[in-house]
Amino acid sequence: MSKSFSGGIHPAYNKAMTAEIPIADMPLPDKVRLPLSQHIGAPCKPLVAKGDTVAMGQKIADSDSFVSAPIHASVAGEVVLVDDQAIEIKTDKEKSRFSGAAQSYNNQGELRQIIREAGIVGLGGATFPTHVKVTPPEGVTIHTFMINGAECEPFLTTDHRVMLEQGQEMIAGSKLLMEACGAEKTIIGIEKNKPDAIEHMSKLIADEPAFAVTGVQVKYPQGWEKQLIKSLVGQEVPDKGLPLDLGIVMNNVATAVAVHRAVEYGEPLLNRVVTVSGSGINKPQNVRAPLGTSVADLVEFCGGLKPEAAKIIDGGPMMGRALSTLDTPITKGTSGILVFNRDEVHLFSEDPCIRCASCVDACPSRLLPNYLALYVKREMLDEAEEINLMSCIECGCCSYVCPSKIPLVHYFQRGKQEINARNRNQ
Amino acid sequence: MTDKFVVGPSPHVLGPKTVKSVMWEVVIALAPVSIAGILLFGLDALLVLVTATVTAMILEALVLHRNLKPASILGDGSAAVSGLILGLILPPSTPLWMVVIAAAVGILLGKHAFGGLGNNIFNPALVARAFVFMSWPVAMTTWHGPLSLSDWTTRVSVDVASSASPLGGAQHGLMEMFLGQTAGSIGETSALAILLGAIFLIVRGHIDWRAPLGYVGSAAVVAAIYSFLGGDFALTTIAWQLMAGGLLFAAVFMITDMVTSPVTKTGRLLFGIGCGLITMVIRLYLSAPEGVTYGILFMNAMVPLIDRYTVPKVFGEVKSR
Amino acid sequence: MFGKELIRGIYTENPVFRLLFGLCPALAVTTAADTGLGMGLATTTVLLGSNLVVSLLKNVIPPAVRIPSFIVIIATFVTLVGMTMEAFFYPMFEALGIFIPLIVVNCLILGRAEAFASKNTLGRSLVDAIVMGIGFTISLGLLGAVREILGSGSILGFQLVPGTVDMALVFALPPGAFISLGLMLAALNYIAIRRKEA
Amino acid sequence: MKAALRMIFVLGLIAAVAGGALAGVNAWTAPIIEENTATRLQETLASVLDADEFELQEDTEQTLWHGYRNGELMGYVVRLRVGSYSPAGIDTLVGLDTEGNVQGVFIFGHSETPGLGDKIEEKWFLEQFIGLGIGDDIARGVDVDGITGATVSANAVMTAVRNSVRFVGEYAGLIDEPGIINLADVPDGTYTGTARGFIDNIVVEVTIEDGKLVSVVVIEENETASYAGPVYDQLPQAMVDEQKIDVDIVSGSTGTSQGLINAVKDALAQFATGDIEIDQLAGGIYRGEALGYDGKIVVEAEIVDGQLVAVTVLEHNDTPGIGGVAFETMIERLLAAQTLDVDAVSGATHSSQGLLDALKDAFRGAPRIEISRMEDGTYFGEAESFGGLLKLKAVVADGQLVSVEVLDHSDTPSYANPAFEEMIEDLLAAQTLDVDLVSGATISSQGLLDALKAALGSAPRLDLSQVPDGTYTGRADSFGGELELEVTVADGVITDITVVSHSDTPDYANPAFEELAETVVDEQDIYVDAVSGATISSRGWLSALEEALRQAVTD
Repeated sequence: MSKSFSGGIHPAYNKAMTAEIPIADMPLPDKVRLPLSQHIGAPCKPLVAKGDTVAMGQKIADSDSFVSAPIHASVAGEVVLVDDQAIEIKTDKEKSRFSGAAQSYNNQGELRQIIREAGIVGLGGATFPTHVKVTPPEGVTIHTFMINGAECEPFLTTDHRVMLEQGQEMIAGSKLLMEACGAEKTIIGIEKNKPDAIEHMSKLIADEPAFAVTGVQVKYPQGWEKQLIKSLVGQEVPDKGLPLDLGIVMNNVATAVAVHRAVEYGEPLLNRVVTVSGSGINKPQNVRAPLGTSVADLVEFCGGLKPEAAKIIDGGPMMGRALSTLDTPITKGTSGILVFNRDEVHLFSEDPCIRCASCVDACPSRLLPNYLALYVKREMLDEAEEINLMSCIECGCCSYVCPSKIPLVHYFQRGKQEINARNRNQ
Repeated sequence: MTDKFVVGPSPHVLGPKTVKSVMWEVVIALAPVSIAGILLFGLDALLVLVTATVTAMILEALVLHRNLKPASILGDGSAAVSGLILGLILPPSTPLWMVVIAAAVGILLGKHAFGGLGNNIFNPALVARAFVFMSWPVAMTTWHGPLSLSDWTTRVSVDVASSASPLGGAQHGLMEMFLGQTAGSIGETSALAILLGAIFLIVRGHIDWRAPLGYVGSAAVVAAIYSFLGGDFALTTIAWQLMAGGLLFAAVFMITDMVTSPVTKTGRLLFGIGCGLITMVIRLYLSAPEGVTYGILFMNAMVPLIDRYTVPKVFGEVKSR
Repeated sequence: MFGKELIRGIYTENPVFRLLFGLCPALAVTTAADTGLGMGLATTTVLLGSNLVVSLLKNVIPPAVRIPSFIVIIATFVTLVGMTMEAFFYPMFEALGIFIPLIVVNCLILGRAEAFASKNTLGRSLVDAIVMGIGFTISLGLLGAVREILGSGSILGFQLVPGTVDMALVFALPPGAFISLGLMLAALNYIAIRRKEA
Repeated sequence: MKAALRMIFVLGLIAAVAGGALAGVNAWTAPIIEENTATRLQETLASVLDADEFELQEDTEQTLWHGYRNGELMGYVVRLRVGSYSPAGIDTLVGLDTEGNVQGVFIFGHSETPGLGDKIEEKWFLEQFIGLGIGDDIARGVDVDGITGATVSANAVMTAVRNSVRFVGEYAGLIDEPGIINLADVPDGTYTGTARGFIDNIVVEVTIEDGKLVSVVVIEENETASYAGPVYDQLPQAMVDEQKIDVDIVSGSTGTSQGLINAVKDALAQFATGDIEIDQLAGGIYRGEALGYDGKIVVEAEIVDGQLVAVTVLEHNDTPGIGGVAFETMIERLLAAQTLDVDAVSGATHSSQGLLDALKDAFRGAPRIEISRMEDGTYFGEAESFGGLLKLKAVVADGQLVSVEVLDHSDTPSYANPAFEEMIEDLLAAQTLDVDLVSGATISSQGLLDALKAALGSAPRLDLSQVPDGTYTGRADSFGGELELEVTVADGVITDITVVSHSDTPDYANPAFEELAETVVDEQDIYVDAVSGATISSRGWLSALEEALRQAVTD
């Protein structure tokens, strides 16, 4: 494993709770709330007004910007609220049937357009619009397409389940994505703690010469795009650059499935698989939930919260966001909803840094987290920038290993915001 | 469902290490050398170790908490580490009042005058040793030979005649030096015990190999060159230099002191090499019998500079040009 | 009036502890109280002489050559003091060594000449020289006393503790000068902060 | 312009007034300062030498005062600076009386480690030197105690005192000239010698060809270049030109000149005394001592049959890890070379030279025989007695002298025989050679003792009288390969020796074998000299002979 990236950590994975359970389809909720910005890029503008009736799969918001993706109604019903944040639809369960037809295309451009119109973004959590990713700039040739099946965040098993249950669709989607970006081969990277997925994938690609499956070391953050590329081909994506610079495009497992469905059935992105897990939930499982479903409905579907539940996390435990309320909708980027009991919630006071360098050793980006935090604390932003604060991927490895329990990532986020704000003002 | 849930920055799971656990594990790693020191030097050694450790812990409690509750005295364990290390690098015959002053200098001047844990530039134990060494050079260079088995059965605290340490010219076999049956500071004589501690620290991931290797390696190279030029090049000479004095102890417990060593990987190696070179130059060419203290203190002052010039290349930087 | 000036020299504008002037001799010759006091007195003498002459000549000396002139005046007084000490106070002369000629570059003296004597009347300049000199002498004597007590257990050569007690030799050595001065500065700053808060 | 002139004028005026003031005060204080200085110097000098008037000497290599009391010369004071840890070194003042004995030592200045090195100023340490003089080593552990924790500083002071004593010794002509060397007696070759120069050792290489001194080359030195340069330029040339070693010294550089001369003498010293050719030495154990790097080195050397068989360092203080290794290496070299003319171990020249000096010292003395350490066997020896050669045989078993038998002597039997009997009885009882001579027959008893010493100083030999009659075969390696011979013994006498087979060059070997057989049968002694021109063959033959007869004894 010498070609793997340096640093990284080995937190407790806690995946067994949900890894064996098939994905459950959730019934449509009474109401969905679809935020206008569910992706990286320009937010969408509503195409409907309050009181309109929409069909399932109807495009309800879009943007003129290239780096953006439209939003579709995940249910049929009546628009009950449109503001600058979101659109809410009251579900008409009778009419909520999606119908579409296979899409045809004649060239890469048309294929990319289909992907864009389906509103597909990176479903691993990064939510970068997929059609942008598969559109290399002038003069750049893509030779390799990669599927990110690492799923290194603890608890999360969505990609794992999707690979097992929708592997065929994923391969089909990968072929489409390969075509869209012009790559000649596909490498599927899967962490070695999912041997069943590796085996299943190997079987599926047995007759596909352009495909390869590679098992990668179990180490967080193996699923981070640049780190996974390093592990798979031994090359480092340039700092502040993109995989494109190496002729590589990488997409998530579920994204490939979504692309397949968009082309094969004309189905835009209406739902996604969410891992609902953690000690505070009664029935941990993977759920295919319509976008816009509230966390409350999702949790209800999974048997509700245990009385000791104290912390709700949108995403994985390393990079996810803590939610203060259950009235939050599931969006395109929601890979998991984790519920932690009170005794698992860390409420440490910050000790002084003892310069133990654990964070330095753990940082997959080879940064010096202790100095970065010090500089941000003392508002020495130039110094922080000089030692590459902006290259931090906020993976949380440093905070995880810190014996002084310093919320390093928190400082970095603050520092980055301040630097961005300052740069904007200049 | 309007419950308020706990919010906080990511990550939401944290590793098991705490400052306390790190410090107390260092204390555990110091157990073999402490035990070896007590076995070799008897009750005197025990008293020095206890005095140094307890004084350091009490002073730390007074400075930080202004009370002497048990929890304050135990604290985060960093004072215990500094105090114990200080005790281990003193001669077993050090008068106890001197030990108290040393511990006070280490904790008050070496640590809290700089702002307490994490802010001290110099290793507190070494500041203390430098202070007492300069204040009472004779007491600090008076060594007593180790106890023999018969000493143990007859009397535990012996009024042994002072004898030379290996660096002071005493001749010992390498095996004697490996086991620690020579005159010297309480924790510095037994290479075996030091290595046991080192193995524990490495296995537990508290120390990195770079600084110790750079230190021992550069010292060995200097010893090799020196003995080569002297015409008596032999592996035993090098092994002798490495096991004499406080070099091995420092390699495992002092240049790996987290607070006062660089955080970058290259930096740790450079730091070790620098400490080794200065230590050997002092040993071989200057009037001080042992260069470990000043070698490391000098390099401690260089740490911010080393860190500054060894900032690692960020992920992907290599390929960017 | 003079009392207020005196407090200024000894405490509020103490050359060593507050203005951090003349730290080189303050660190180097304060191994014992007597050498500290001796250095203080030698410096005071030079200060008195240079302030006197500079104040008298302040209207005669063209501004462009004032620094060279001050230096010549100061150097003259330093040499005079040096020769006199060598003739009549040899042990002190020997103990202070190279630091007597180095009084020339003591920023305290040039500083007072430039900042005070060249702008004030003869009387005020002399008072300034005396209070600053006293402040300097007291500081050096104090530092020397602290180092002598801690380092040798004696004060002005009078043994305070039995000779059999080992005092901390480090205070008689250069590192001890830094440690003592640092601790004394810290103590004075602490007092100053407490006063301001009170 | 006017402003500039004013500046020049004012500055000039200030400078002039300042200069005037300084000149005035200087005129006033200068005499006082001078007088003070003189008084202090006088007091300091008087603290190391009991005198009331000191006179600084001019043109001496080191600062030197003559000290007088009531006009009478009381002694000398030398000021020396020796290197130590601190680059500035240690500045010492040593007072000596006219006999070169130390009267007092004063440390003028030093920058040694406070608390440790500055202990050299302590009274007890400095007082140790008082009374030491030219005949003393003035070295740590010999007649001066060092200081714990300040070895180097203390050694520097010892060096200073030693050099001061030597300097005065040479200056006042107190040091005796070493033995005179006759260049014509020296065999051709290149010899190396060492002697202490002013600062450190000077090592020279002296080449002799046809009994003439052809070159003297300084190969190692550490003297002050400005003093030593002229010495190295002039002295070697003068020696070669004048064909003598005691040439005129270079004035002002006495120490270095004398060092160079002494080094040349040291190189050729063995030919002056003639007693350090190992093969000429009597057998036995020799003990000697000399100064090493740090204190005394005591060695013991064992000579058997003119061969150096063992060298043991009994005592030394030199740096472990440097000195110890050097000794081992030196001993190996000595045993291999069988001469004292071996190279010093680099990096440990002091220790090596110390070892050689100690060996020279040892070999100049008499050997000691320790019976308890002797190998079992029969020993033969001879010595000059009253009437002529006395031969004897001694048997050692289990470290005990079990019998002594006089084989042949020419002394008056009536005196000698009872004396021999008494002596032998005493010897067997005492188990040492340190027994009283028999009164009335001292020369005979001394002869017996000398013969016994010679016997025990050689290797044990075969006792022919114990060989039963018969014919024996013996084999040994010779020049060309194995040699086999047959020896016949009849009535306790070797009657015939025949070489059965050999692979040596017949033209050389055969005549040699014949000659050897003849000699052995004639002299009834199997330990005869090899035939010149066929040494190796002779040795092979003699070994085979001994082997044959030894078998006969053990069979």
